[in-house]
Amino acid sequence: MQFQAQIQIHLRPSVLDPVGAAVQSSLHQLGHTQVQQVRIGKHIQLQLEAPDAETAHRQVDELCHQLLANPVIETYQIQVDPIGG
Amino acid sequence: MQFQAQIQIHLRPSVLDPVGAAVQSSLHQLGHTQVQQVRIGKHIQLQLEAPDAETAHRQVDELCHQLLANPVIETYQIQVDPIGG
Amino acid sequence: MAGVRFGIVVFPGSNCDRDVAWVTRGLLGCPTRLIWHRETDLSGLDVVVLPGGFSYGDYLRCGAIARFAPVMGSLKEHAARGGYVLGICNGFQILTEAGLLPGALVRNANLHFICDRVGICVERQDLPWTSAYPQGSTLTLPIAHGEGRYTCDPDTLKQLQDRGQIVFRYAPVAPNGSVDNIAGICDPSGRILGLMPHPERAADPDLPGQDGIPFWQSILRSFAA
Amino acid sequence: MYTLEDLKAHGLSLDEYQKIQQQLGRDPNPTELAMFGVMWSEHCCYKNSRPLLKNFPTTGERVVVGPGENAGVVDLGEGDWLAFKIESHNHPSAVEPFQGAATGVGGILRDILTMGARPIALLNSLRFGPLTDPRNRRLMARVVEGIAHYGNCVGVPTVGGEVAVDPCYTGNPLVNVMTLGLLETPTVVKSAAQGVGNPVLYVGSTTGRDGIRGASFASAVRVSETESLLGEHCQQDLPAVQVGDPFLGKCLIEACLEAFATGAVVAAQDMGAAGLTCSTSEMAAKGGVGIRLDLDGVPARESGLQAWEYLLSESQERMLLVAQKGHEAELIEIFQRWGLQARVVGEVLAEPVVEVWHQGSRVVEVPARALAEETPVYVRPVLQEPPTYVQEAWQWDPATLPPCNCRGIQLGQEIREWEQVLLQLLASPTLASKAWIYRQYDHQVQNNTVLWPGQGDAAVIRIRSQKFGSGEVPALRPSRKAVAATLDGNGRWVYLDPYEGAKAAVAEAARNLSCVGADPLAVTDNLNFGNPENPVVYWQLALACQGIGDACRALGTPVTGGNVSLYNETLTPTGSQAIYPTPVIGMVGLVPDLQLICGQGWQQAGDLVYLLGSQAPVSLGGSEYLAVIHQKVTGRPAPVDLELEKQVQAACRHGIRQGWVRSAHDCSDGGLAVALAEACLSGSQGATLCLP
Repeated sequence: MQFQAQIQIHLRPSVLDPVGAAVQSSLHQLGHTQVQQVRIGKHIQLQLEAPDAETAHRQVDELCHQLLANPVIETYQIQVDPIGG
Repeated sequence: MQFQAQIQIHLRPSVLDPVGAAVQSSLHQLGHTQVQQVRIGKHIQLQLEAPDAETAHRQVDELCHQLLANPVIETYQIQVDPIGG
Repeated sequence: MAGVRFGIVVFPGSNCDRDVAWVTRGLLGCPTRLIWHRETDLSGLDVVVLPGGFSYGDYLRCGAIARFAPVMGSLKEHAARGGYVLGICNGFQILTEAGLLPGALVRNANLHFICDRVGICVERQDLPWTSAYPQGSTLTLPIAHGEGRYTCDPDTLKQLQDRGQIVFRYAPVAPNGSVDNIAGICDPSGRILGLMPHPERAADPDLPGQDGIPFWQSILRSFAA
Repeated sequence: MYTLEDLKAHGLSLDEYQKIQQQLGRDPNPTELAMFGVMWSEHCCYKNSRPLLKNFPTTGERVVVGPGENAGVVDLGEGDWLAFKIESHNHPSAVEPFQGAATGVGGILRDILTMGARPIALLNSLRFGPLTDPRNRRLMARVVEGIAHYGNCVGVPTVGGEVAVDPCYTGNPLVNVMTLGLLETPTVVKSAAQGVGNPVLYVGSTTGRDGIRGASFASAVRVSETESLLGEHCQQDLPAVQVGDPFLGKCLIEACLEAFATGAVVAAQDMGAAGLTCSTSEMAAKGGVGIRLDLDGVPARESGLQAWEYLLSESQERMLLVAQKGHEAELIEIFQRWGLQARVVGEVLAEPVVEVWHQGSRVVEVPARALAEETPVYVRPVLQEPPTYVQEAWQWDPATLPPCNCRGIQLGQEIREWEQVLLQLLASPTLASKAWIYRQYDHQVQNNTVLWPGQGDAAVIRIRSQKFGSGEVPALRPSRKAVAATLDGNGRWVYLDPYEGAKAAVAEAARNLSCVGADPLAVTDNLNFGNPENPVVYWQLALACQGIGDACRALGTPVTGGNVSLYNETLTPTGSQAIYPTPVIGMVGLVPDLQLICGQGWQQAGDLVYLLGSQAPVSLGGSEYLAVIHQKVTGRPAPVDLELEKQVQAACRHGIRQGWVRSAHDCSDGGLAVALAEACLSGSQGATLCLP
């Protein structure tokens, strides 16, 4: 079965996120002062072949741990959905 | 009311995504040949104050068009959820 | 051609491989080999250098993909059998991604690429990399990076401090926001060094800036003894 | 067969269409029409400017390759050949500053690479609207980041250039990039296809729909229309701006140099503006042969590309090579080792035509010369009298300036001391320090940078072969030889007096080289002008070209090539207005011994300060002082005395080589006061002076 995986990768809260801070300050300069807690991370989309959702999720988790995320500085969330019927 | 917004920004399909291609070939070299269509983009999280979900969504859309995304080469999707009760 | 035998790894995207070869072969006259990232034979080499550059375009994270290159397996064996490993700039990033050195290098706090000459102080003189530097000397070395901010969790930082693994610090302050002004660290054995400054860009009598010369002399001295 | 609207969409006039019909003996099919549209754009064939470039001197004892190839080449002696050229990416940078500037760097690097040279240095000349406008600030920041991104990642040091700010560039920034390269092949790799039956090799990145109409888009469309054009493109998901990948760019440099070293590459050309169409037709026309292309062999990044999309796509990091028959496999292996596409996509024909096949049928058959050489040329009349704005400016009398004395000048109610005036000048964006910009450029990679940006009037790069690859490193010879390079332009001066202003730009470039101790050798120029159909703009272009020609002849610095960018206009409430006519001069010079050079900062207390050429005529016309302090752009700048210029420069170079001169700096923007201040700042030392 084909699955569509969406992975969100963000810096650990303990690690300074200068990009998020810079984007927040420029949003404020543009008058959007109601915006807070801006954090910028990576969004990875991929498709993969797997017998069932549970295996697909486990495989994507392994990809993240092995390459896509660096556990020293990043955390990740995975969402896996079947494609088509 | 406080809302949590999640924004996914990706390069337009017609624009070269060198990062996605490079990551996909490395995954294949690591044996994960069942992975296809890898695309890397940005994931932005922010909180904002707004009277209701509909206005919040509209404001976030404006932020994206004005600063967060580059309409020339990128597309974006928005998800807005209320925080707390 | 006596002297130390250097191997310099070349990844697609490495930029400073020839720069290091100019110093080790051109200026120091040491036998030097450029090693393609697919090769696995590092036998007969004393020091293996991971040079600066943008290995694999630094896609995803600096050094994230390079660490899976075939040569990296042999590099770990080389280190295990007592060989010296030097990671400069992108090389340092690859060593942290590969787990040969702790912590990580992330985006500069000012969000800009910085190419400049900065103050560096030598924290330890009893290493093969620093023995030719007088005690507590402050030097000026070139840096050129966009993701050079060293970061690690508090426990790792304490370990680095307690075990004397911090070899170079930016002085007076880090231009990129590195924790504890860290510019270069080594593994507990002292044989694996990673640093963001470029000693190979300050080792040529014909070019301005020579504070990198003692760095290379230290390496020759440690093998001559 | 086609409406006027169709032709206009391709940037073609009716009589240009009729010329196509004559050359084909029939109507062109839609794909052929699209090819003519891009190849006959100003950007590709210089139809409006070519006649004016004829009076440039292009030969000299050191000139190995002059105009007509992908880059000029000069001989530095002992077999060291230097390729160099300048290119502009003004319109793409107005629309998408980061990618526009980045792909500008990528394109000029490939023009140098295709000659068989390793790029060894990058310089850039940038012009923006006032930084009081946040849009201009963001444009400048993104252009600088784009240049840094590509240059740093590809491992070529960015070592010099200039940045200026003026209201006339609002909405139409100028992004000119120059590259120097050291030849690694025994002879220059030419772009002329040779050898009937030889395979044509496509190497580099895949082809997509990005950047389509880049060439004609750069020529025929003003910025506002660009946005609408882009807007319309946006909906069709068809970005008119190319996206570059410096990582592939670096791999292409290494792979191409390895391929050239085999000697099996007969001809090479970068796929820049107009992509496959331009490279195929130019390579065929220059070789007097034909090329058959089969688009099915072109590696595509998207599915369903039509023939015209393959042919017009301006995807980046792609080259077209002609290989010696039988050696293609050997070359393909090199490119694939570097992770690049490499496929045979056609062959050289005896009959001088460009023949293109797609999905089994022939979609294009056009004489190569018709596309690439028999292009329209427009010789327009040149105004006999200077336009009114110039005549009025030349009447300006300095006596009309407010009264002043040795303490200061009266501005409005208050007396502003001269110290304040100098500080105000030094704070103006065009004169202020650019350290925050060049600090973002890696200017030390390749370990040959002798003078860092900001240290001297020109960049100085050591000439040292880096021709070795994987495996044991051979013995490396030390080298004391270096090359100096500079980029200089002055829009305001050329606006007020095109002939003298253009002469002054060439003179200043030579002066900057002499101030570091280098012998000026040759020039590459980038002409940034408005719409040539406007008689005033054409007058500016014609006189500026005369000035460049005369100055290059007098100073012995022939022009070996360059680039023309027209239709540079900025939108004003009353319609569009041309930018200042801005010729940017890139000049290279030889430093026989890199120990005998100097920077601009004072060196030791007690040294004497000399003003060379003090008898030259002075004028406040077109000065930074008038513009910044009095908000006036007027007056007639002092004419340039080229003979005096040669004497002053020769004396300066001789003094440096004897070791008498410890620092040298030229008087240019801001005049003597600013030059002295810069020498103090650079050397962190003061000076006391009394003028004769």
